[in-house]
Amino acid sequence: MLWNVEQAKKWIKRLNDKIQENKAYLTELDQAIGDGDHGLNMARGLQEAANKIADSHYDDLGSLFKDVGMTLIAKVGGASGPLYGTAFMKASLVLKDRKEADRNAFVAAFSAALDGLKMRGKAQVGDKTMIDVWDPVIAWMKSHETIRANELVDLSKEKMEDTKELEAKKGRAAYLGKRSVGHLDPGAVSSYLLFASLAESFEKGESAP
Amino acid sequence: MLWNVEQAKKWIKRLNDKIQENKAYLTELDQAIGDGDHGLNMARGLQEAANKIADSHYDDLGSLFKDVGMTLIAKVGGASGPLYGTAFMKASLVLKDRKEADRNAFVAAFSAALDGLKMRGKAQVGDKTMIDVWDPVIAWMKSHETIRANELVDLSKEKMEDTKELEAKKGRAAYLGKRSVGHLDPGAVSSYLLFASLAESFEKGESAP
Amino acid sequence: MKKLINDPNQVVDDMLAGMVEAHSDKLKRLPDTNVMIRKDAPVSGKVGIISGGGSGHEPAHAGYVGKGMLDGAVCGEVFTSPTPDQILAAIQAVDSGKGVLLIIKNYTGDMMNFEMAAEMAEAEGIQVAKVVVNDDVAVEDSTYTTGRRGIAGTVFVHKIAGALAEQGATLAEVEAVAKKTVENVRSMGMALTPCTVPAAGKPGFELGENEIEIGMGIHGEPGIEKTSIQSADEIAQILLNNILEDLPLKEHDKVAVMINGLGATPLMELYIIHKKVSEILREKRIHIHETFVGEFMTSLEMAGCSISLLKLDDQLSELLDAQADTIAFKK
Amino acid sequence: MKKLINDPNQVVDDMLAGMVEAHSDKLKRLPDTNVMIRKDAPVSGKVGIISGGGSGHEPAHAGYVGKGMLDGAVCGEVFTSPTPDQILAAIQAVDSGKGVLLIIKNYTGDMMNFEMAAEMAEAEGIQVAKVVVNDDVAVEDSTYTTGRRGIAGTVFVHKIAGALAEQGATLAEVEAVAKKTVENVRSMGMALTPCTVPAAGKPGFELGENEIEIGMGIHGEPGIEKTSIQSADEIAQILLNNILEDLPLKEHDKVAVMINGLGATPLMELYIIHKKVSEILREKRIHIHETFVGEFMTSLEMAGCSISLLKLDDQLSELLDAQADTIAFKK
Ligand SMILES: Nc1ncnc2c1ncn2[C@@H]1O[C@H](COP(=O)(O)OP(=O)(O)O)[C@@H](O)[C@H]1O
Ligand SMILES: Nc1ncnc2c1ncn2[C@@H]1O[C@H](COP(=O)(O)OP(=O)(O)O)[C@@H](O)[C@H]1O
Ligand SMILES: [Mg+2]
Ligand SMILES: [Mg+2]
Ligand SMILES: [Mg+2]
Ligand SMILES: [Mg+2]
Repeated sequence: MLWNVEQAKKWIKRLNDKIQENKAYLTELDQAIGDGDHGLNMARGLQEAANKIADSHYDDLGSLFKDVGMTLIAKVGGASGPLYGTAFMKASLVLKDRKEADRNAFVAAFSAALDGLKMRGKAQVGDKTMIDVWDPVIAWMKSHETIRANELVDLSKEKMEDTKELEAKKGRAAYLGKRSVGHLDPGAVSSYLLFASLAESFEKGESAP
Repeated sequence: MLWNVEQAKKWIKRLNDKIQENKAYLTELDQAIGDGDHGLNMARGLQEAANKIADSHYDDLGSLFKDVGMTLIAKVGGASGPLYGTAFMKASLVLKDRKEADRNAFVAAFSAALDGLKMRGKAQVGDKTMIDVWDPVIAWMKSHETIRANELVDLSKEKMEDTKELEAKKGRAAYLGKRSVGHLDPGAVSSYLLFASLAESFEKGESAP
Repeated sequence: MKKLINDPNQVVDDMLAGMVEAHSDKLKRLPDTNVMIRKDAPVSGKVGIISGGGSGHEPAHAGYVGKGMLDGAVCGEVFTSPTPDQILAAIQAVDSGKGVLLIIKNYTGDMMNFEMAAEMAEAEGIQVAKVVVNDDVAVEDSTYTTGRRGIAGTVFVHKIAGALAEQGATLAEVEAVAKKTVENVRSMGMALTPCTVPAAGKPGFELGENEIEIGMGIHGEPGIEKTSIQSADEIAQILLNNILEDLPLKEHDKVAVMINGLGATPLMELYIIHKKVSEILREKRIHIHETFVGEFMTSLEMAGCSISLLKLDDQLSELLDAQADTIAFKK
Repeated sequence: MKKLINDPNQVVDDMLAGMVEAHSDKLKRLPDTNVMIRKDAPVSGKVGIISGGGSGHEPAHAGYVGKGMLDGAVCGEVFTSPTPDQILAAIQAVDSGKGVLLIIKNYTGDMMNFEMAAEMAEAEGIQVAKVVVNDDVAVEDSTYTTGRRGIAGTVFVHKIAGALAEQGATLAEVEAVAKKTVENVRSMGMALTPCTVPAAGKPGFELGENEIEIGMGIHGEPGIEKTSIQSADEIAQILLNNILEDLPLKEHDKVAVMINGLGATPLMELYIIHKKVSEILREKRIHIHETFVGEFMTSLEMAGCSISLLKLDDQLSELLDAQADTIAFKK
């Protein structure tokens, strides 16, 4: 399997579409246990990132990921901006100078992204954050030779749904304590959309790592 | 006919009861074309006046009317306070040193009250104010030897109802211009209550000027 | 009705008690009244200045009591003119022998109550002058009716008359500059939501989900028309057009601008309104000497705003710039 | 949603444009950013002080830019932390070589964005110190969670750090006094009504006809509990009790009090709250050095209030009293 710049671009475009579609939904989720801006933040940032990369030519995946990361850092704001931004920046280091990524490079990049998230946010699994999706998904990627689209989407969806029963320990929802139980974590949902759009790209044959 | 201090006291008590009963109604009327305080103003002032006179002994009608007038001036506020207050003060001058009022003194007192209203408020008949009740009622009193309770209440009610179709030229409702048409004038309604309670006193035999 | 109050009939008393606690360095309350006066009143050698009216317009009027503005504020019940005895007590308390100017907003109730108090004070030998503020261009100005209302522009009258009085001017001089201010100030407001008089317990009027009221008064009195919500730019344009029709300004004229919130309007929105106001004035080459953005004359928790323009000459701008130290207005 | 706005996605830009128009004597906007800085920045020989966060809290934070308080305010989208590039631009613009203090409210987003900016600035050789405000006692203070939020008490940190910086103190000194202020300030809020982020278009939460939220945050984050409406006295008591449990005060201790409106609360109601607060403190023989009543840290058009208490020593009270000349805070 090989994942190239064109395929990665299509993924970001697809991710942006999904975020725009779910802008109101993500905002509603954040209204329930946060401050009601997650959809707005993600939609603003992803749109900028999609525009940015559509207008640019990239020789390697690293510079594409770096542009996405920088744009997210500069445009999203809030907690999710530095988090997603750092994730892409960390991944870009792994993908530097690579025209294509094979399975190992691909998993290493996403694994670096997860490390970035943890470094930046200091959240642990179970804190009811996007980490509750990222951590098991990356672990699963690492332990599976073939990354099957349907498995990826099912797993990330399941982990996203599991955040509903958690009590938040990090992020704005933590102020609610037990009252955060019973609500999905908005960042877990946007992370699910990230992996779901990745899975869709695979299915559409846009890439198949 | 003779009207004495006891009878006048009962009238004020009755008027206060009617105003308290209609407090919310008068306020609603004032919300429609004014600032929504007429019932509150009148209820506050009449209650004070009723308390004041209940606790005091009066040798003459003049001092009773003066106390009511002073209390209304000091407690009602807004436009209606100086107006009703002045009316009672002017009447008190006519009733000074009188233990009782015969028909002529009674009518002269109410006529002085009307003059006080006009002097203070400078409104004319047709301006959609309390004058639209007072002016015709006093004219009718002057031209009738016997002041019949049922006629007094009918006439003041009719004149009060007629304010509905008028366009306000004075008071806060004037700011509405044509939009004031279709609403009763709150001060006309409180004036109707004043005359209606007077009529009721007559019927109850509390007085019969 | 959800409000931070105890007893709806005690709101004015409770408010004044809290105000005195908070600002005892600036204010005192005349015992057994709803009159707030300068801590150092009467100020000898100075004309006293009194304003007032119904409560519910905070910081008006007690927020403007202090050096360089008012000597006393008479606080009526919510939206109800104060009574003559209270106004008289204020006059007596601030008169230093140089006389007292009453700044009255043109409402029938205020007019009558302040006039009665003035007559009583004059009977006691106190010199009293009156100035009536009627800046609201939303209301037709006709001799057959009660004329225009006094709204946020009143704050400029407080400021300018107060500054001149502080300089030791005579009552006639202070009265004259107050009148000049009234002649040069125009305002107009609009509301997004109604407000609730605590003792009434329900809103004074209703506005639909997408309705606004143009030309709203500060007591919930309706204005020119109900219309559907428009952009901040359009609203600024409508209010300013009405003002400019009535206060003709030429190129290079100098004005002070007040963008006033009615109680529940975020500052953010007031600044958005000002963006357009300043654009329009710039296009017309009218020079803004100073802009005031905030809550100066409110209407309980009404959402909406008013715009005021004061045309300045050298005297007015100098007095506007003069020092003032009150709770709500510092210079 | 009825608001005085043009485009919901342009509210911050429009607001800042209006603000610069209104206060060009005090502020300027860094080109192509949402950063507002002192007209005279960088002030040579002075430590720069920067605060900021999401917009929607006006007058925070740009209202506190000026002599004696902030050198710069970084304005994020509504309720959204500003991004590191903007914060970095602010740091660069206000640094006079003496270093820059960042005053950060303890929210995950603010923490991460300001930290990233600080790292970038340090990489450029600018000295940066950070102080994190976490005054909200409604939130449990636990090392396992994100800890307490920063709310209205932040304004005291601006004031005190700003006053010391104005005296020419070093970055370490300014940082130390800011930390001391944080250690001595506690706040708690409550809401009567929700607020609507313009771009979201509908309220962030719902409260029933008679419901209030105790311990409300300033972004619509819920608090300790929903309860039914209570009297102003009871609400004052609840908030103050929570504060006093956390900030033990003895007889004769000296405090500054802030009664802060969240956006749509009439001043009248804030004074009614203060009446009770001052009563309780008097009973406990705690001396109020100064009381601030008004809108200092809002949450769009939310109705409700917060109470803040700052325990003062001689240094803090002297710095609190020092001169300040900003749009929203003058001394
Ligand atoms: N410390 C953290 N580590 C990882 N993720 C976090 C952390 N704090 C918050 N998040 C994620 O960020 C999401 C909220 O993002 P967003 O609403 O855009 O920012 P904010 O909370 O600043 O308004 C949460 O739903 C959660 O998934
Ligand atoms: N100039 C006037 N002359 C006679 N009556 C008037 C005048 N102005 C107002 N009124 C009466 O006063 C009533 C309003 O009283 P009220 O609501 O208590 O005072 P305010 O208008 O000051 O709030 C009106 O309904 C009208 O009948
Ligand atoms: Mg959020
Ligand atoms: Mg009325
Ligand atoms: Mg009234
Ligand atoms: Mg946010």
